[in-house]
This record gives sequence, C-alpha cells and structure tokens, in this order.
Amino acid sequence: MDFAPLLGKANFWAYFFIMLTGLYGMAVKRNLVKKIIGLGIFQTAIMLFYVSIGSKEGATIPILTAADAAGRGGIDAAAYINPLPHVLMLTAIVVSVATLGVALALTLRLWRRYGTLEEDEILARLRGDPGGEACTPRS
Amino acid sequence: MSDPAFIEHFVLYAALGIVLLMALSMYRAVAGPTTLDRLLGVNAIGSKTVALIVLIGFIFRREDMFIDIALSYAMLNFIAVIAAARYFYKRGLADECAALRRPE
Amino acid sequence: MIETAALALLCLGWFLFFAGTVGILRMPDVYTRLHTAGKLDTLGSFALLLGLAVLQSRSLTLPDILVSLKIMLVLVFVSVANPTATHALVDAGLRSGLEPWMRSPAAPGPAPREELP
Amino acid sequence: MHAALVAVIAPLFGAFFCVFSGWAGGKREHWIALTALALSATAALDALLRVLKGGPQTYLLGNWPAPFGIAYTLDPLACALVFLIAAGALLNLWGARREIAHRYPEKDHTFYALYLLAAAGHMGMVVTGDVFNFYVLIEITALSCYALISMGSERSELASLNYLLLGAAGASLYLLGVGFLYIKTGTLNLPDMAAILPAMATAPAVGAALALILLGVAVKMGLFPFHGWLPGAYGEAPAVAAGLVAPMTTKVMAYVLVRFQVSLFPPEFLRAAPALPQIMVWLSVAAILLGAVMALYQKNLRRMLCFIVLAEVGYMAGGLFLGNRDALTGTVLHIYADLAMTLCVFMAAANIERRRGSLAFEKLRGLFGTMPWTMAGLTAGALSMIGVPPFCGFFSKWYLIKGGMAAGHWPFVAALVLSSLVNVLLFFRVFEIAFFEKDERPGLVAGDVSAARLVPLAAVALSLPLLGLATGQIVERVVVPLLAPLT
Amino acid sequence: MRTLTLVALTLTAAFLFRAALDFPAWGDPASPAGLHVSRFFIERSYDDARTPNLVTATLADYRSYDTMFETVVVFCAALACFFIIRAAREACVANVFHYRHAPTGLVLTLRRGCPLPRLRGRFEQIDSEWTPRSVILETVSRGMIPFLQLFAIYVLAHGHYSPGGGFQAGVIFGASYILLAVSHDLRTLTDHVAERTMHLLAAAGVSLYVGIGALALWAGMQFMDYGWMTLAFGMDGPGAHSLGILLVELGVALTVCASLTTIFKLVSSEGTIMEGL
Amino acid sequence: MIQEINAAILLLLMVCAVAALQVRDLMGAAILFGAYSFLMCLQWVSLGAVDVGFTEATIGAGVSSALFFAAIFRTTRRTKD
Amino acid sequence: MHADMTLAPLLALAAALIAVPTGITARSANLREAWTFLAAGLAFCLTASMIPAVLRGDCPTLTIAEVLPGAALALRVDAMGLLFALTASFLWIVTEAYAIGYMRGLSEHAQTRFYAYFAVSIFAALGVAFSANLLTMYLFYEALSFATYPLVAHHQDEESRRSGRTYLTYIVGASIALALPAMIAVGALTGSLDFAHAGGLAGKLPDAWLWALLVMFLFGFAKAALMPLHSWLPAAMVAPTPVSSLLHAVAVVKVGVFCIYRVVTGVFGVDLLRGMGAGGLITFVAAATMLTASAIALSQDGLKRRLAFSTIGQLAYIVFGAGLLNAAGMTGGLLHIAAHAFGKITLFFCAGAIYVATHEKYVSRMAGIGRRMPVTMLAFFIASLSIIGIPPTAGFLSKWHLLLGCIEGGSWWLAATLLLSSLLNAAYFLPITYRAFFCTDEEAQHAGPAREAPLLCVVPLCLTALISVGLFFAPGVFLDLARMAAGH
Repeated sequence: MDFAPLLGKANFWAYFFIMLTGLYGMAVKRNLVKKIIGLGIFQTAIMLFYVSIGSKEGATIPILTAADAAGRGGIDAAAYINPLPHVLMLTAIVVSVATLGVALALTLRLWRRYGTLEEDEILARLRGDPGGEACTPRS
Repeated sequence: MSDPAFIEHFVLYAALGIVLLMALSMYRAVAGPTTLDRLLGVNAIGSKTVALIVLIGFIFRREDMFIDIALSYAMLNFIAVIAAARYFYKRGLADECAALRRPE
Repeated sequence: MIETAALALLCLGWFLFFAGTVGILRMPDVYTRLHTAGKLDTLGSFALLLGLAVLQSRSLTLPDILVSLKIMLVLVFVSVANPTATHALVDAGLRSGLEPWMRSPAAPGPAPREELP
Repeated sequence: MHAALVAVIAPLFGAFFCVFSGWAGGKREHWIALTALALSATAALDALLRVLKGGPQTYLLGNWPAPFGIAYTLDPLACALVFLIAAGALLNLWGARREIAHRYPEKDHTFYALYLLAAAGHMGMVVTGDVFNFYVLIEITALSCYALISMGSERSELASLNYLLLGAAGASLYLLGVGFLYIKTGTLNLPDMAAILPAMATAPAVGAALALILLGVAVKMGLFPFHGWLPGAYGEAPAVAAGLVAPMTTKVMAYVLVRFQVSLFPPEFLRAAPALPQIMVWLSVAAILLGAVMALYQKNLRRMLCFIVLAEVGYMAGGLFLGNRDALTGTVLHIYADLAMTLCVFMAAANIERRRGSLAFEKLRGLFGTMPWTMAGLTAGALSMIGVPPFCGFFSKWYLIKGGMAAGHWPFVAALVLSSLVNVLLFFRVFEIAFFEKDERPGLVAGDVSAARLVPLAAVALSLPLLGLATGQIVERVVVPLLAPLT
Repeated sequence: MRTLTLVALTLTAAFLFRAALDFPAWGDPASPAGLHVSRFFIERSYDDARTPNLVTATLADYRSYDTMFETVVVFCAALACFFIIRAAREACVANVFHYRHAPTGLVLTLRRGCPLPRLRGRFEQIDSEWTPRSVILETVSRGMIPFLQLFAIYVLAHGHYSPGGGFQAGVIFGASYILLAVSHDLRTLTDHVAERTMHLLAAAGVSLYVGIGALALWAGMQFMDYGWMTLAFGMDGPGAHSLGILLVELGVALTVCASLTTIFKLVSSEGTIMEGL
Repeated sequence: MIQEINAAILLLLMVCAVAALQVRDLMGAAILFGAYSFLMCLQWVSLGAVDVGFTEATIGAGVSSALFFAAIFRTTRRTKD
Repeated sequence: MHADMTLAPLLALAAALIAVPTGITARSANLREAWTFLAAGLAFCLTASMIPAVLRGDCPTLTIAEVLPGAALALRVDAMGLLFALTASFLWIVTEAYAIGYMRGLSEHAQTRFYAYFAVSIFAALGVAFSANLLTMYLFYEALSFATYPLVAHHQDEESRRSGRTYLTYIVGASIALALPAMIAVGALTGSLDFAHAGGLAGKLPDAWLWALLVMFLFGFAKAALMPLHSWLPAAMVAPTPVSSLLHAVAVVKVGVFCIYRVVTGVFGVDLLRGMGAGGLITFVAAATMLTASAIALSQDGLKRRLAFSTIGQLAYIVFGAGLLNAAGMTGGLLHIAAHAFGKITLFFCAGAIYVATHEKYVSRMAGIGRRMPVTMLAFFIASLSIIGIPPTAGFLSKWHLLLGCIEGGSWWLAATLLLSSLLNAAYFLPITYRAFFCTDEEAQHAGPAREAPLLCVVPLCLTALISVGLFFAPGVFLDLARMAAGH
C-alpha cells in the first residue's frame, strides 16, 4: 500500500478534523457562547482549507517583488501564491466577525430576558417549569 | 558562519524551536488552572508569535512584508490582554474560584 | 561578524524564551509565573528581534536598513506593551482577590486556592 | 443592462440614506425606503422586458471579462424573480409606517435600513453569476434577517439565534462546497464552471462538492431534517419582517438550487450518483408530510403558515430532484407562485395581527364580519395554497404532480395531494373560526385596517390569479429557454 | 444526542476524507486552482492597476463587487447590533451619578435632578461599578493610541505595496478606540466619538464605496469600473484603477472602523453605551 | 522545511480548538479561542497568505477576543459544558 | 361542426358576475335586487341568444388564456352545455324572485352577502357549462364549491357549521384527492384536455388503469352525489331554501352529473368506454344509488331532507343515462337534467313556501296543509308527478328515453330497476300530497287561518310547475339540444 498520496494530503485531514470539532461544539454544547465559539472554529477551519488551496510549492507571497513590478511583463505565475483564495477569505473573515457581533448581541438579549446562557435552561423556562437553578431574570 | 544557507537553516531551526516553546506555553493555556494562567499562557504565545512572524518573513525572504503584521499583532494582542485584565478588575475571579472548587 | 552577533542574539533570545517557558510551566502560582513570563518574554523578544534587525541590516543597503528600523519599531513597541500587559494582569489578579502563593501552607492567612489540580 | 444592477443597488443606497436621514433627525425613512424599492422594482421590470426581448445577457461588473471578474447572469428566470422580490418587498412595507414607528421608536431608521439590505441581498443572490459572491450575499441577507426576526415576540431572540447558528453553519457548508469546486475547476464563475465540470463528472470531490452545497442550501432553505429553525424564525418574527423573510428566503434558495441544477448539475450529471436525487426526493416527501402534520397541531395562524411554508419547501426540492422537465417546470413555477401567495397570506396575517394583537386562533373570531377585505385577501392566498384554479398555486402543483407521475414517484404525488387536502383543512378551520364564532369582547376596534395596508394586499391577492393565468407565458418564455440546453 | 452527533460527524469525516483523496496534492503548482483564473490576476494586476499587492488588486478591483458587499456586511452587522440591543434613550440615563474628585479620590454620588458639580476640571464622572484607575495603563495607552491610528493610516495608504488595506486599517483604527475604552472607560470613548458620528461614518464609508462604483454608471461605464476617473481626473488607466482602489479602501476603512467600534460599544455596555468593560 | 513549522502549528491548532470547546469556563474558552486565532494567523502567514494573516491578526486576535470578553462581562462565565 | 370565435359565452358569464360588485356597494335593498334581476335576465338572454347557432351545429368558442400547453382557459358552447346553461340561467331568474320573497319574508341577515355569493355560484355553474376543456371545467367546479360554502353556512350557527364542514370536506376533498390527479394524469398522457379530442386515452394505458381513472372521475366529482359520497347533500339542506332549490336541486348537483357526462363523452369517449365495457360499472353504481336513496327517502320526515334524498336518487338517473352509453339513454339523461330541475325546484319552492308561511319543516306535521295553501300544494303535486315520471309532465319524457336506452342496450334488469325506483318515488311523494288534501279535521294539525306564502314565493313555483307540464307537450329546444348532445 502506498501511503505517499495519503500523507501528501495529511493537512486536509487536519483541516477536516478542526472543522468537525467546531461542528461538534455547535451541535452538542448547550451553552450559547460555546456554540458561537464552535461556529468560529468551524468557519476558520474552512478558511484555512481555502488558503491551503492557494499555496504553491516554492512560490512566494502574492505581492510582486520589486524586480517583477519594475520589469513590466514576463511575470511568472508559478512564482506567486494564488491570490484568489486569499481575497475570498479576507471577505469570509470579515463576514465571520460580523456574524460574531450579531450573535453576541443576540446572546445579550437572551441573557437579559432569561438570565442564563444555557440553552436547556432557556427552553425549560419557555416550557414554563422552573427548571434550572439560575433562571431568575435580571432586572 | 556567514554562509547564507547556514543562516537560512539557522533561522528555520530557530523558528521550529519557537514553535516548540509555544507548544510548551500552550500547556499552561490549556491546563490552567486559573483563567489568569490561561491568559498568561496565551500572552506568552503571543509574544513568541511576534518574533515568529518576523522569522517566517526571513524564511520567505520578504521580511518587509511581514513586519507590519508582527507589529499589528503585538498591538492587538496587547489590547486583548488589557481587555481581559479589565474584565478581572471589574468582575473578579470570585466565580472562577467557586468553579474550581466545584466537585466534578 | 555581524552575522555571528545576530545569530548569537537569536540564540540568546531563544534561550530567554525557553527560560521563561520553563518558568511558566514550573512556577507555583500566577504571580510567580507572571514574574518570569513578564521579564523573560520581554527580554527574549527584545533579543530575538534585535538579532533579526541586525541580521536584516547586514547588507547595509538603505531599504534593508529601513526594514531593520521597522523591526526595531516592533521591538520598542513590544518592550512597552509587554510589561504593561503583565502589570495589568498582576493588578487584575490582585484586585480581584487572588491571593499570592506562600511557601508554608500552615502559615496564617488564606490557603492557596490555585494549587488545585 | 444597467437596469438589473440598479435594481440591486437602489435598495443599498436607500439603506444608507435611511441611516443618514435617521441620524440627521429626519422622519422620511419610510418614503426613502419606498422610493428605493419602487425604483428597484421598475428597474427589474425594465431588465425583465429587455431580457425577454433580447435573450439572456451577462453584465460584467467592473468591466472585467467573465471568469475573472464578477458577472451577473441575467435571464428571464432571474429578472422575473428580482421583480417579484422588489415588488413584494415594496408592497409589504407600504402600509407599515405606523407599526414600525410605534414598535421601534428611535430605531425605525435602522429597521428600514435592515429591511432594504435584506431585500437587496435577496435580489443580489438571484442575479449574481459568481458562486462566492453568492455566499457574501447570503450573509448580508441572513444578518439583516436575524436582526429583523429577533425583534418580534418574546421567543423570537432564541429563534433568531438558532437561525443564526444553523444559517451560519449552512452558509459555511456551502462555502466549503464551493471550495471543493474551486479546487477542482479553478474558477468561481458559474457558466465557466459549468463548462469545465462535465469533463470531471464522476470525480468524488465534485460529488462531495455537490453534496456539501446541497446540504448548505438545504439548511438555509429549511428542508426537512434541517428545518428546526424555520418555524421559530418565521413564526416569532415581527409581522413586517415575516412578510419579507418568509416569502423570499426559501424561494431564493430554491431558485439557487434550480440554477445549480440546471447549469452545474444537469439531470444527466445526477444520474451518475442516482442515490442523491432519490434521497432528496424522499426528504422532500418527508418535509411535505411533516409540514402538513405539524401545521395541524398549531394554535396560531402564523405558526400554521410557517409549517405550510415548510411543506412548500418540500414541493420545490422534490420537484427539483425528480429529474424531469415537468417537475422542474413545476419547481420554477412554484418559486414564483409560492412567493406571491406566501406574501399574500403573511400580509393578511399582519393586518389581522395589527388589529387583534395576536394571531392565536381564539383571536380570529368574527373576522369575516369586522375585517372583510383582509379576509378576502387571506382567502385568495389560502385558495392558492390549496391549489384552486385559477390561482397560481394550482398550476405549479399541476406540473409537480405531472412530473411526479412521469417519474413514477407515487409517494411524492400522494404527499402533494395529501398536503393540498391538509391545506384545505387548515385554512378551513381558520375560516370557520373567523366566520362562525362571534367575538363578543367589548372595545374591539371595528372596521378593517387602513387603506394603506389594504391596497397592497389587494394588489398581491390580484396578482395570484394573474400569475396563474400567465402560467403558459411563464412556461413558454422563462422555463423553456432555461431548460433548452438540457435536451 | 451526543452519540448521534458523533456518528454523523464520523460519517461526514469519512465522506470528506474520501473526497480529499481526489484533490491535487498540497502545494501542487499545476493544480487547476493555480492555473485557470488566478494566473490572470497574477500576470495582469500590475499592468491593470499598478498595484504590486495582488491581493489588494484582486480584492478591490477585479472582485470589487464582492468587497463592496463585504463592506455592506460589516455595516449591516453594526446596524443589526444597534437594532438588537440598543436600549431606549430613556433607559440610558442612570438615576444615580458618580463623580470622583480627581486630586483626592473622593467619590460624590448624586441623584438625578440634583445639580451637577460645576468643577468639571476636577470632577470626573465614573461608572457605577467600582472603577480602578491604573496610571500606568492609562499613560501607556494614551501614548499608544495615536501611534496605533498613525499605523492604521499607514496600513491603508501602503496597502498597494505591502500587506494591508482598508480592512486591516479599519480594524486597527477601531482597535485604537477599543483600547481607549478598556484602558479608561467607555464613557471616555463616547465623549471622544459620539454614537451618531460613528453611524454616519459607517454609512459614509459604504456610500463612498458604492458611490465610486455608481459614478461609473454616470460616466456610461459598467458599475465598479474605475475607468471613469480617467475622464474625471485625466489620468491613465492603471493610475485610475490604483486611485480607485485607494478610494474604495478608504471607504472600507471608514465603515469597518466605525462599525466595529459601534459593535464593541453596544456589546460591552449591553446597549446603553454609557458604562462598559 | 516550512512544512514542519506548518505541521507543528497545525497540531497546536487542533489542541487549541478542542481545548476551547472543552474548558468549563467561558472566560477560559474565550481566551483559548483568542489563542486559536493567533495560531491560525500564524498558520496563514506561514502558508504565505500575508493579507489573510494580517486580517486575522487584527480581527481574530484583537477585536473578536475583545467582543467575547465584553459579552462575557455583560453576562456570565458560568457554563455547564 | 365548425367552431367560431365569439364573445357570447364570456358575456353571459360576465353578466352573472356583474351582480356581485354592484350588489355589495348598493345601499338600498331594492336597488340591489333590481340589479340582480337585471343581471339574471341579461345572463339568460345572452345564453338564449346562442341557441340558434348551436342548433345550426356551430360551436361558439373563446380562448381566454393559454395557461398550460394543451390546456387553455377556454369557453366553448355546445348542445350539452347550452342545455344545462339554459336551465340554470332561466331558473336563476325565477329563483331570484322567489328568494326576494323568501328572504324578506323571514327577514334573514346578511342578505347582501347572500345575493353576491348566489351570483358567483351561478357564474361558476355557467362556467362549467361552457367549459371547453377539463381544466376550465375544474376551475369553475372548484369555484362553485367555494362560492356555495357561505350560502350553505348562511345561518352561522352550530348546525350550519357542521353541515358546511361536511359539505366542503366531501366536495373539495373528493375533487382534490381524486379528480385532480386523474385530470393531471389525463393531461400528462394525452397532452390535451380538450373535450373535442375525446378518446385520446385509447391505447395509452392498460385497462386496469383506465378503470381506476374512470372511478376517480366518477367519485371525484362528488357533486353528483353518487353513493357513498352523497351525505353532503342532505347536510347542505340547512341552507336557506332558495339555495337548496336552485343550487342543490339545479346548479351544484347538476354540475356534478354534467361533469360526469363531459368525462364520459369528452375525455374517455363513448367508444372507448364501450370497448372497456365500463358502462356496466357506471350503471351499476347509479342503480344502486338510485334504489338506496329512494329507500332512505321513504323514511325521512324532514321535507327538505326527503327532497334531498330524492335528488340523490334522481341524479343517479342522469348518471345512469350516461352509463347506458347509447344515444337514447344519454338523451334521456340530459333531458332529465332539465326535467328534474324544473320539477325539483318546484318542490323546493313549495317546501320553502310552507316554511315561510307556517315555519313547518316536517312531513308528519303537514297533514291538511293543502287546504290552507292549495296553490302551493297543487304545484307540489304536479312537480312530484314529474319526478315520478307520470305522463303529462316532463319527467315522463326523460324517463321514457332512459327506458328506451335500457331496452336498446338489451338489459332488462336495468329497465326493471328504473321502474322499481319510480315506484319508490311515488311511494315517498304521493302520500304527502294525499295527506295534505285528504285528511280529517282532527288530523289537520294547524288550525290557523288559511294563508299562502307571499306572492313573490307563490308565483315562481306556479311558473315552474307549469313549465314542468309544458315541457311534456313542447319539449322543443331542450329535446333538440339533448338529442344533439347525445349524438343523434
């Protein structure tokens, strides 16, 4: 059995592991902030995946060297890392921080109303039974 | 000693060494036990990262492009640490100590 | 010669970092850890960045020296910010009521809380 | 073809002006928003007419050639949907000025801005021909919708946060799928991708990409196992926001699936992985049944409508994956029809809520007497959802059933028919309460809502039979050109 | 639930692993991603926009439409946060005010309606929660904030040639305000930059961006084609694009800075923007 | 050679991600999430994505951590999982 | 048969619809009713104006919109449709007059709503009559279902709520669950839903599937009240009597059987059905319904309920005629549409008149009523003769043709069933008249002063009774149309 192609993609395995960790956190954790952290991990792992798409063996960062910029023409595309995934991920990072802000704002509202960040306690309160111990709403 | 290849290798190994140290600091960040310990561990990672970024710049031979990142990184790490410290000023560690004593 | 100095500085920086890390791992409580981390990390960064700045300016061309000046800027910044951050952390710990570690647990005063596993 | 662009940009500018006006102390946000949406609708109509006359076009943003820059893909399908969205958003907002000013004092300009951003996001999603740009637009739409939804009833915050978590995860899955596609094709432009993909039709990574994209879009559109957020988010949202979000979002997502299905994964392509369409059709059958059954248990008009929306999502997803022309035609028709009729019932529900304060069933008593016009609107929407000709819901259902029969997928046909019957039952129950039970409470505000709310409702209600009668035109001029490359 | 999730995730993992086997090897220069579209960006960007930073060129020129919406996302997030948690103005005025006499550290507590101390110079309003004063922190921050802001402007202006650009500049600028808030208190920040200013700035930033795009329409070009500047300012094509990139980056920076500051203010004060972290 | 650095950082990243989710204290989780962002930034920089690394350094490490701290400051650190 | 485009059917429909908006906005009751009269008259005149063309063999056609490929929204007037439309639109005028008397006599609430929905119902019924294809027919069919609901539930009390529920459940449920899928299947298989292309199904499906489709159509049009989907009709009798009389004796139920005729002749085609041997199924269902319904009617005490079960039985006659699949049988069936309409509407008018005059609903309490309401009861008698099928009435003609059809088909047992059923009809109708006139004073339970119902109630019922008789002597147009439709 030839393990070389497997090892050549080991980094993808790692990305997927981080992604799934994030998803696991979103699905299983009951605490809202934990869920948001899970979401952040998930999104970041996807961005990592994208950035790794762009990488090229032996290429330099996607900023033209002074020589290339001055030389006008004859730029070797293989010498530079693919900038497109970077562009996309810049956007994705900004989007993720925007989502984070809104999510935290919503969490604050929930805290104001229910006095807890645990989803099961909130649901218990919505169902009407006294439920969890820290369920007194803050004034 | 002034052989460029040697310098390059040296820088690489220095970078690897710093990553190793980060891993060690990471133990403090992950294991705690208090939150302040975590913060301290993360801060230690942060200060090593600044150096590491510049080192990576050397590896890529594009130092000038990486320094801005290192600088902004240092600044924002500072802000994050200050913000966390500010949290402890205001909220204290009280509930944390309670959490530590709670039977698992 | 310049290279040798730079590499030595790099080694020094790495060693200081290492010592700081050992301190972080081995010291008994937050304050002592902050003590080592605050001092040695700052110093380590200082040495490392200085080494890199020297390494950068070895060619003695203007752009390279400018870059090394920029590294010095980072250096200055880190040596201002790092102690301040450490100070803020210690301050926060003290103000929020985390008692420092004492050598003798039997001594009068609060028990060390942060020794819990 | 600047018209299509203007349709997207006008609400954006409207949003900015709303913020300016609000912080400058003005009170003109409502009119700014209406003007922006009207401009957008006009432009979309213009684009539609041009496309109908001149055939599909592309609009190059920044004048960069297509696979490199971002380009709009403009065909009758997209332009008509943009027009419907703009017009729907306009009509939905028309009479809501008092309500917004009353519910969100000091924040009404933000409401208008978010509303416009959501509308712009929906329209942008429809016209864009770039898979990544689509992701960004999903997020704009979603963010503004989270905010709009969260300001509803007291449960709405939790619903909104759930929506946020699931929605963001869905969008991220979509992004991952796009990443897989990008790694295989190296492009983000939809037509370009469609040209490259057939060469690697059976690559596992492409299959995985398709699955991930489907998964992401299914989460965003609330298809069966991922529907958890939908009833809460639409059911607890404030009335005006629900009137925007509930009709538009799921439909736009369905549109995206159609777009992908047609350009990236034509039926031949799906045949390589026969399990996938089968699974999707069964999921949509489950969605239809679940929506129908759950709707029966609801004691609140809006929540009931939400579960009906859930079932309608099943209609569209199922039609899409049956894999024949009729079913696909039915899906396209249902996107238009469902948009109009959901808008109609949600607007009517908003009117009722405005008068009665709530949409719980016991608050609906005697509505035929006190609010005849609103109830007429609700009835029109209900008949369309049941599938009574000549309302548009009938014709899309016609094609869907025909497609189901042609594919020999009898459970899907049975589920469709059953869901129509359940719809009869559901709406009929509402009408019984509104018709037979007298509301004896003193101090009840007599009379219908103001004309500013009734006229838009009437317009939407009238559009239902008109859309139905235009079915032949739609099929001939929108669907046939769309599906032409498939044969 | 936990088991179910784990099973589902394991299945997903297997699925993804299978798909990943099909990918080109990591760092393969001949992968489709590196060949098809991206080559155009690498080879053309300097000639088209005179911008050595390929990411900036691609971001703000080739895919400027994307970036426009990205900016709108940030703007939208600020609006959404404002809409969700901003408390009514009525609720933002406390009933009790605390003033500290700076020289002595005495704290004065006043009910609403009582006359406020005239001695503005010596009394400073403080949070109702006990607020420490760390001279070291305040001094260092006060020195650092202008530096941060200067750095932000540098990042913005130098974005064509080195990493950086509108986003980073905006965030750093915003972070300087956050530093002000956490080293002093939120009230200081609010005194420096009013909420209204921030909102107007955010809207102005996106308007600048979209407006630059829309001016192309007015010049009869496609949306987001910076070529109209050749007509307006009489410069050559690449120069126009370079200038266009700079201008839209400025818009991005404005919006990002204002939006992030707003979000931080709102979140840290739970919508009252008076007292916070 | 840079691969080894990459791989090492990747390992740290995985540890950090798991730890951020597992720690039973929201403040700790937020701090670890901050560390995750640092490492991610580092990973990107070492992959050559300087602009992305720059953005992550500013947004992920600075602003989003501060936002988390602010939110936890306004709510609670308590968590059951 | 050549088809020419004409606006006449659309105008007739529009005429029915103009009663709605003006009726709602009019402030005065007189104006409203006058307007409705005008609309009814206009609709009838327009319908009647098409007689010569149709008798010439023309088919005035109008395509409104090409909604689906192969299935436009189109109107087409042929003999069968015109026969039905004539009956319905003429009786609308009469009923309108009657309704005014009835509604005013009882001071019913929400009269405006009543007239508006009444007009919509007639509109829909005419639409069914003029439909050129299955889709259009389905459209108007459903419109009729929903438009009559407010009429059935007019009283807005618990009972009408229950009845309304039954009504809608049966009718809409059956049409969506059975007729709609069947229709879509036909559309998908043949590509055209036009009635002009009958027999397109031949060879497209195995016989078993064709049978299934036929059954789906037969029961899907539940307005035809074939057992077991009949119980909506007695339930619907809670409606005010004008509704029962026009809608549940003429428009609604006849729409049901009319649709079955359309399916038999226009979708399957007589030849195909004959080839399948499907006539037996239809006649069997119809015969069973006929006998069972008559038997049930015998035991009903409520007059309107008895009439309702009678209607069920009589509708089965019409379906029976369709099932015979020959010209004579179909002529009889179609003629029975008209004959039964005139007869049954008279009976309902009488029931309503009795209710207006005496507030009496039960047969057992109507002894001696003929002495105080002689005109009404005489009309009742004539109409029941027509339903039974005794010679000087129209009912005889239709039943005669049905009998001829049976004999032509050679099935004697069917003829026997017809006769038996007629006997049963007589058994549940004649005792009512008998006891109304011939009873002792002790048995007569109402000793009040002799009075007829208001004039506006009595005149229409006399008129329809007279027409019932008149049709026997001069079937004229109706017979011609029925013969044409049946393919003589």
